[in-house]
Amino acid sequence: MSEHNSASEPTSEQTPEHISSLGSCLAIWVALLAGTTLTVAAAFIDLGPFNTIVALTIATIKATLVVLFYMHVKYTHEKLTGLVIVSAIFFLFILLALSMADYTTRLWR
Amino acid sequence: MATAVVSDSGERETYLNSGYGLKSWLLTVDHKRIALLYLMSITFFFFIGGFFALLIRLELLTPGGGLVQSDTYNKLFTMHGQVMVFFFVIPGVPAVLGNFLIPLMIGAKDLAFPRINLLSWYLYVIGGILMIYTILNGGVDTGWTFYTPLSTEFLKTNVISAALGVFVAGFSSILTGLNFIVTIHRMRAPGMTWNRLPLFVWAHYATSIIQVLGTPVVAITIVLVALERLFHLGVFNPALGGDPLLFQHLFWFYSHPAVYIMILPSMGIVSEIVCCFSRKRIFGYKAMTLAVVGIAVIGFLVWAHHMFVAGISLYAALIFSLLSYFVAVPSAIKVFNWTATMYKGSITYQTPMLYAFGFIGLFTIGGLTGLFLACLGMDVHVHDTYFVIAHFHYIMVGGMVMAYLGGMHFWWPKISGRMYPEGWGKLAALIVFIGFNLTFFPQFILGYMGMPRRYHMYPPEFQILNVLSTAGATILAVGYLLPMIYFTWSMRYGDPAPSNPWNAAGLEWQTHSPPPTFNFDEQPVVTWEAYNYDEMDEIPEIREVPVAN
Amino acid sequence: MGHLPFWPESASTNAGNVDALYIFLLLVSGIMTMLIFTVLTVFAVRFRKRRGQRAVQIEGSNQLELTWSIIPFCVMMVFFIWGAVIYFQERTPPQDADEVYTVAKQWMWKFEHKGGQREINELHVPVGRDVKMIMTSQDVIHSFFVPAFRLKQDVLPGRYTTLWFHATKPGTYHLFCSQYCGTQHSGMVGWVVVMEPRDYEAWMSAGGGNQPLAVTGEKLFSELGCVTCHRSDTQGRGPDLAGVFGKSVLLEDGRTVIADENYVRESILEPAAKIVRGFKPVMPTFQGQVSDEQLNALVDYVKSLARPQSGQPGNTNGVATPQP
Amino acid sequence: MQTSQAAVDEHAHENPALLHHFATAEQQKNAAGLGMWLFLAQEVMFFGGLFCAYLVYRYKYFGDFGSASQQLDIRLGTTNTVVLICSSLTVVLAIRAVQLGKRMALVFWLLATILLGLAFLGIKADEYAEKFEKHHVPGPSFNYHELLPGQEKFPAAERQYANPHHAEMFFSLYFAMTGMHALHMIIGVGLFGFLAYKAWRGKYTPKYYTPIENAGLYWHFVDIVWIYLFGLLYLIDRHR
Repeated sequence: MSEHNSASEPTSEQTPEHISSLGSCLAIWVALLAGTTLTVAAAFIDLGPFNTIVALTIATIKATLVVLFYMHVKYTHEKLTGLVIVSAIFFLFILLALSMADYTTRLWR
Repeated sequence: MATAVVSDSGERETYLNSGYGLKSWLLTVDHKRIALLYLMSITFFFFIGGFFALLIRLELLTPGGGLVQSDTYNKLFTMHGQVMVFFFVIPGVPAVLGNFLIPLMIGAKDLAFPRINLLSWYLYVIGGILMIYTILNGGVDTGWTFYTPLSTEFLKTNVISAALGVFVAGFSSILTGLNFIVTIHRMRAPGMTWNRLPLFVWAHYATSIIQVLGTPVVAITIVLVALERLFHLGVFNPALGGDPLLFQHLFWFYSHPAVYIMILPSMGIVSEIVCCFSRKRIFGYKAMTLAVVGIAVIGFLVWAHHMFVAGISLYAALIFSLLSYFVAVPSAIKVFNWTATMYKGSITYQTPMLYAFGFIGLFTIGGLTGLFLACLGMDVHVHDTYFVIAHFHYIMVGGMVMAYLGGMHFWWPKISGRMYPEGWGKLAALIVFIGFNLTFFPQFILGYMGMPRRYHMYPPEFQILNVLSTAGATILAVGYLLPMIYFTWSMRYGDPAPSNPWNAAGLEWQTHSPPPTFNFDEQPVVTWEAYNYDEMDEIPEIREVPVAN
Repeated sequence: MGHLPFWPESASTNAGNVDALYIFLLLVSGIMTMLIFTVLTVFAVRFRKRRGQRAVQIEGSNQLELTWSIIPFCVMMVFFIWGAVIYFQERTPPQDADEVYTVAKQWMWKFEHKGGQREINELHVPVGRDVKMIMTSQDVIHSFFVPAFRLKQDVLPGRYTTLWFHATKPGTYHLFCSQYCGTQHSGMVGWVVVMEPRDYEAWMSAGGGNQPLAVTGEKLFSELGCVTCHRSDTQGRGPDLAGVFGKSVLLEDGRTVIADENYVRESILEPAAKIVRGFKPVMPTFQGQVSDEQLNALVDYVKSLARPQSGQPGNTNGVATPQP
Repeated sequence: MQTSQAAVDEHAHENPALLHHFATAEQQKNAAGLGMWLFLAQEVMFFGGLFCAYLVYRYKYFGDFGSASQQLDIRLGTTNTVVLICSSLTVVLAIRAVQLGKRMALVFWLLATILLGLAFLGIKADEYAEKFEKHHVPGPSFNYHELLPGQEKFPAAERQYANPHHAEMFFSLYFAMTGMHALHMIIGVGLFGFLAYKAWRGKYTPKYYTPIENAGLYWHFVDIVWIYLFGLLYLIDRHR
């Protein structure tokens, strides 16, 4: 059955699974909590239009941390995972951007 | 390599005889059996939708509307649309032929997730039952598009059960797409590189991307419609500050790419057939693969061309019109490449090839009239008229159904282990082609004349063209019934099929007809490019089954 | 085009433009179709299976792929530009067009002319003049479609959409609702009657005793108490409306908007949505208190304030004071 | 047929979790992983429709969204964010435990996750109840004029004339988005309950723990959705 091996993506033979160290798990956890504190604090400061930008930036940083470390994307040898994530974000962007292309250019707005 | 001759002894175990009884079918995880389950349920819905279509055409024989009430007529076209779109055209090719053939074509034992595959059939059935319930409970008259605020605030019919049916069927579609992507990535046989994949597989890969990324948007939109109807949320209700155009944006974000879910797999079928019956490599394999993926991706960028007169901004209309032309390029490439494939070929005209010819011709017309609709100034006039109806029926019926029937004939020997009667096949193909054109070509003219779609009664000057169309529809109905009859007949009386009746390239032809449960006796190893017809013999003469049998 | 069978009548300037584009599209796609069909047929016959002759394998040709991508694309860009030009013409009404206010509902068309004449499912317009339709719906989405004008525009609840045409030929033409709107959708049809100017004038005055729309609007303006705040003297709590229509307005949040029909409508129904700079959001909403017809009258009155000579129905505010 | 049956049996000896149609455990694991990521991509688009609606109306009714957002309890929202982040940590620790082959630790962390998930849902239910009390649930009984303490700081004009329909739109989207999120949480909690039972039975080993890993991916995704929902729904215009 050895030749049975799939010809699919060149899988690195039996890559040892990455085991996150306890320290890094906790470090990310602390970072996420800090991000939460920061975003709540920032919301109470008047930054004008930047309030939204700051809130979304912090949310994106938090999400990135979760994806990279908690969801192990940083350690995976699989390029495909990245491709899936990127295409999901891309098509979400298309949905939002092209819809807004209509709403922001209506003359009566 | 074409020497992998398989002897077809009588008592060989196949996926068909490996188990008997209802349970062995309803609980099967074999992709081939699931494909057959789909085949039966999809055929069922095809005939339900077709029945509605016939009633519509009969009603439109006379301008005054005598056969049914307006109310009933509205339900007829709504349910025709919903049944056909969500329960036949979208799942049609992928769930039947894709399901059956993808593992065979890539040399796998099954799809990556056989149980999810079965689950998606059950979801389809649940969605279907909800649809049937909707029909039996008095129907629904939203139009298949569910436009708000009509669907949310004004209609008294079974909107929610219909919406739920579409929602559930949507998840069936998502799971099928997900399964295909994973299968194509992970389950290919040794040596089956991306550049050796048949275009049928490529087409399904592109389709699956749309299914996975597009369908959820319409799912949540439909949920919002149902919630709005139940709790009067107001997200799409202008009386509560909502914007009905937002519904249209979200709906078409899926439903335009959904058109490519319908047509891309059919393009895959046609590529296989044209190559086989020309005994040729596909012309421009790379371009063809780029084209299918290109269509899938660009197809997501063009949705608001359904909304040019809906009240969107001028600038948005401009962007979407421009982008719509981008998606036409890869479609054109495909047509040109199929044509070029035939150059210096050795062409024979078995039934599948006739359907492929029909497909290329009708798709050309359907595609070119699509350019009319992408053209802003033109669309304003023909939007929501029979021109649109004719256009998308040329793509969906002329394109998808033609290719689907072509594919069914092409792979029927593999699926059933029997040959269909070739003479009847050719006759049916001819009838379908003539009936189709007679049905839908007059509708282009009707559309430009200004006959709006979804009209129960119409001004008398449109009658001649409508009568022609109805006449065509009856012919078309005969054309569709014939294959249904002789396929059924052939399961018992057809000649036993050899493993490769067409001497076709492709892994699926190297196993038995019908294949064993795990598809191949030995794990195949691929060392050749797709469509290596230079190494294949000519198509053997097939003994014609006497027509009068 | 004359009255060919299978060709719709054309009765507006736009119809000619669209027909020309249509013929061009038909020609180009006809040539393409013929080309593909001919090649298919020739190949099908020429390369049919012959004894002892095998197919010649060809890999493909990038040059060919590029050729048949780029050339069609260039042709399509002609379609795009031509179509876009017509679309922009269709969507840009001339300044001095006659205006007809339209309210669509399940399942009828209600028209009101500036002179106050009302019609249902029949629209009388003069030949040779620009006519602008200002349309809204009371319930669901409808669509105003006149095939002889090659024009169509969805009519939305809660908002105005507009459309304009210049009829060129007297006659009676179909008016269809082309957006599915419920049970009697196919009964929501009517006629557009294009008349010679003389006949049109006669028709307009035939009813007699009609109150011009702007006058109705002015009455409403005082009945609803609008006039107590929207005054020309500086004591007014709301902006003076004279001369505002059609101009750009600077808002409290720094944006500017054009004071078009939709802006006026929104300002009546949702006063807080776009506050003019220098004012407080103190105006109450009139949502639910004015019908679509009354809104039309109010809009037309505000519009008339921007035209001191013509539609001025004898109001006190003769001078267009600058915006505060 | 015989050979493949034999192959299946042979595999069955090696690894009971290996399904017949996969050649190796590696292939099976990779397939499951890719499938899960695709499922999450699908989820992104599913929530994407809601986010699109939110974006459009926030753009149109920015001010009213701001004032309606003040009605949400930021303390409960923040608490829930923290609870979810903690639950993400417990999931990571559960996966670590199974990788290291510690069965009881795995069960413990899974149960902790379930507990945190239930805590989140409880707080959410409390918030919903409050909305019902205040008539902030969209529908016929919706009432936005009875403003609450904390609203005094607004100028009278703004308070009076904010368009209740637009506030209702905010709450419609609030309920649709958080409701859909909560539904995902409920499914997640159920899933972990199932996995905890199986883990307790010793089904998962360092060699085979794909279900735990994939459920973890799902849970993290639900966490990410909340991170955005929190920012978008609770934190608008708080400084006013």
